[in-house]
Amino acid sequence: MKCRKCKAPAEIDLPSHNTACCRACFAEYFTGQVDKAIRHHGLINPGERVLVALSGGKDSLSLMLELSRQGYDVTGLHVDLGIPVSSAAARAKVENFCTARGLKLKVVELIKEGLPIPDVKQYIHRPICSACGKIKRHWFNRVALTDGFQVLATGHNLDDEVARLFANTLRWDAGYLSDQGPCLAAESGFARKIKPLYRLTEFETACYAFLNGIEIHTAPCPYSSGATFTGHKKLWSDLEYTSPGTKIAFYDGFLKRGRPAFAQVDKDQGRAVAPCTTCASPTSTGVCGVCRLKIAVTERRAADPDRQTDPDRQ
Amino acid sequence: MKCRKCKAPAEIDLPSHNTACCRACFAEYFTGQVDKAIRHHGLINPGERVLVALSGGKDSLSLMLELSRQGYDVTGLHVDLGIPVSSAAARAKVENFCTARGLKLKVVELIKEGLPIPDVKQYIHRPICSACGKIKRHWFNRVALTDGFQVLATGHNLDDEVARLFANTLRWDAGYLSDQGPCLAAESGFARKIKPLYRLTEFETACYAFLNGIEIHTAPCPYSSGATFTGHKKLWSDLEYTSPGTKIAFYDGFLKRGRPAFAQVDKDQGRAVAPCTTCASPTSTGVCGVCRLKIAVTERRAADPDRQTDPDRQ
Amino acid sequence: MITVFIEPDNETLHFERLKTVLLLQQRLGLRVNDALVIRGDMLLTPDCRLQDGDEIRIRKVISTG
Amino acid sequence: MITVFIEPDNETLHFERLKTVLLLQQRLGLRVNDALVIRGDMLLTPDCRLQDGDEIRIRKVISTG
Repeated sequence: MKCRKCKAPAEIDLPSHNTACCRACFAEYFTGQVDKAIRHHGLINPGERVLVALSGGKDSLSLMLELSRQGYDVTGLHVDLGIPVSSAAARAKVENFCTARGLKLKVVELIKEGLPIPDVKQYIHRPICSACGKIKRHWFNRVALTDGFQVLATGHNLDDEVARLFANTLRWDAGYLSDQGPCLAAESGFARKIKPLYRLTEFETACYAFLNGIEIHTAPCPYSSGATFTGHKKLWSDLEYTSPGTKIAFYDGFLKRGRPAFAQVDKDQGRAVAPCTTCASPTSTGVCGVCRLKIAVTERRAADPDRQTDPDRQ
Repeated sequence: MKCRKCKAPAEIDLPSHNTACCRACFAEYFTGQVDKAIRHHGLINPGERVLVALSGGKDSLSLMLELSRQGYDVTGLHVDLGIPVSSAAARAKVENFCTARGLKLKVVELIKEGLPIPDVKQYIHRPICSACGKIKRHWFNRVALTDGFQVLATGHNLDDEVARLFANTLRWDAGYLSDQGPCLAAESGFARKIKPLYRLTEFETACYAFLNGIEIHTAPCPYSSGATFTGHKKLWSDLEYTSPGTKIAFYDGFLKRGRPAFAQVDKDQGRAVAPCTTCASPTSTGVCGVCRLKIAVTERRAADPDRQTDPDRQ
Repeated sequence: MITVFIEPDNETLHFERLKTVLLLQQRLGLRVNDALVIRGDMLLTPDCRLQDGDEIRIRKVISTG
Repeated sequence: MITVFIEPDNETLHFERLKTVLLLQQRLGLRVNDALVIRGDMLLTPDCRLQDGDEIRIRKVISTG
């Protein structure tokens, strides 16, 4: 198989785009797709500072590298969840990556913040993945706000976005369908949220990470029983295999013809947003959701006999 | 397995509705779903005459039987396509069914109308399934118009509707998404078009046909290489198996929250409609599409040396 | 021995030792609502037991035209 | 003999006589863009020929968390 562009031996076969690439032309292709996303949807304006959420996986590290290569002013943010073994491994991958490439990195340690995920799992009776996601988003928003970033970038790829859009379309969730997309405008004290990899598949970000020698964290989270959208990803893999190009056509078609229809539908009125009285994050509930989580965890941990230093039991 | 309602031995397991039925309770369930569709979407008003399109398959014959049992004034319409062997077999099933049940039936013979499908296949260079569908719809509309039927009912079931909706959603076809549904209002000289079986799956109409001793035409059309939406039906079978109830939730959700969003989008302006100068069917092109097809077939047939009585060759 | 006639394929299969309709469906790669399972003039649910000598009709329901 | 290491399952498999990457993908039930196929520091396309003694890494790409 030869590179369609330069006829060198191909390393990457991309039936969805009816093409195949050598590694040099793939790098160009990848850059072009990210650039197209940024220009087409106004994701980053000149001079803006971009905070990139870094989990340590292939998508987030690839995004960080590509944005820095395109000359954007990027800083990574890693949230250390405080899960034994797993969190230290993920954090090491992120730190090594940023150090080796000379990229700026901030780390939030949930243990220091009094809200490590193992405690949330132990003391809060709700699905841990949902609480953990909420806490991570809280910190991304909070660091963007307090450190003056205009833009918050995440590594969501086309497969993530299509699976999520599909789930929301199955339910015809009008609220969600009115604003899903690669750019969520800044609002009520939150930074603009962008997904510059939305045109690239999981396979393509994995190729990019490999070809750039990025060491990634691949171990699944010990608390997760599997990906939320795995079932739909399989279905979409079948659709894409049968009709190459279906994924991007579905997502682009939604942005062009689906979302505008739902955007006309009246949105529910936003409630008044004010700074959280504890942490200053924008919230409509006085004390924000994560600060309330922290209060609950702190109280229950203090009341837990197994977590107190009991001289009789030592 | 017992009938969830009356505890008799069940014959039909319906995981999508989290239930199982004996045949008596299944008949009630089936009637209830058709009645719900009719009432909820105003499909048939008191005193209206209903023309039911009868192909000879399980869906159309089940629909005819159920509507007649519910007391509606129904007349069947079968279009004899003139395909050797296959059409005679389908027509016999329809005629036997209507005779045995004392139901009114009209038959249009495309051979008599000068437009048998084999000739369309031979002389018209476009996909035969699309031309055949167009011709059948033309005759359903035309008979409804000339014989004074207010309503035209077809046997489309939930699987048909979901597969079609899904195909249109994958493309985000706004025009289609603005008016797909179980009821297309009467307009420009066309009768109201209704799909009273839209809440019932293919499995359920097949059970109904079997339990009512309906003999159905099952041989696939010799000109069709397979169903248009078979690929998507398999996908939906997987989704329904994983999450029972997904099909009807997707379709009902579309009617409640999807379609209204697209209905707000400006529709393309309809062109002026007037009676076809040849057959009086409403058309925006002077002579309607099917009359033009007929002219083309007649001309090409007349010019075809193989179809002329040539004394030298006899 | 159980004799199974498949519609609309018009194929006849024979099986030894199939205890239930569910096992038959699994052998044929069919899910609960992919086909009618008919014995005589009755429909069978997946839990129904099959007997030696049974003649079963499988009527697939996905319409093909 | 071809040695295949599967990530992230951390499983090692051995195959005799597999001529191409495509045949390996089919044996593993993988489609062209389901996984990276790595030999040394190179990615392989489905048409690439495999050689006796090859050590191949399969890196599945669907993210699981």
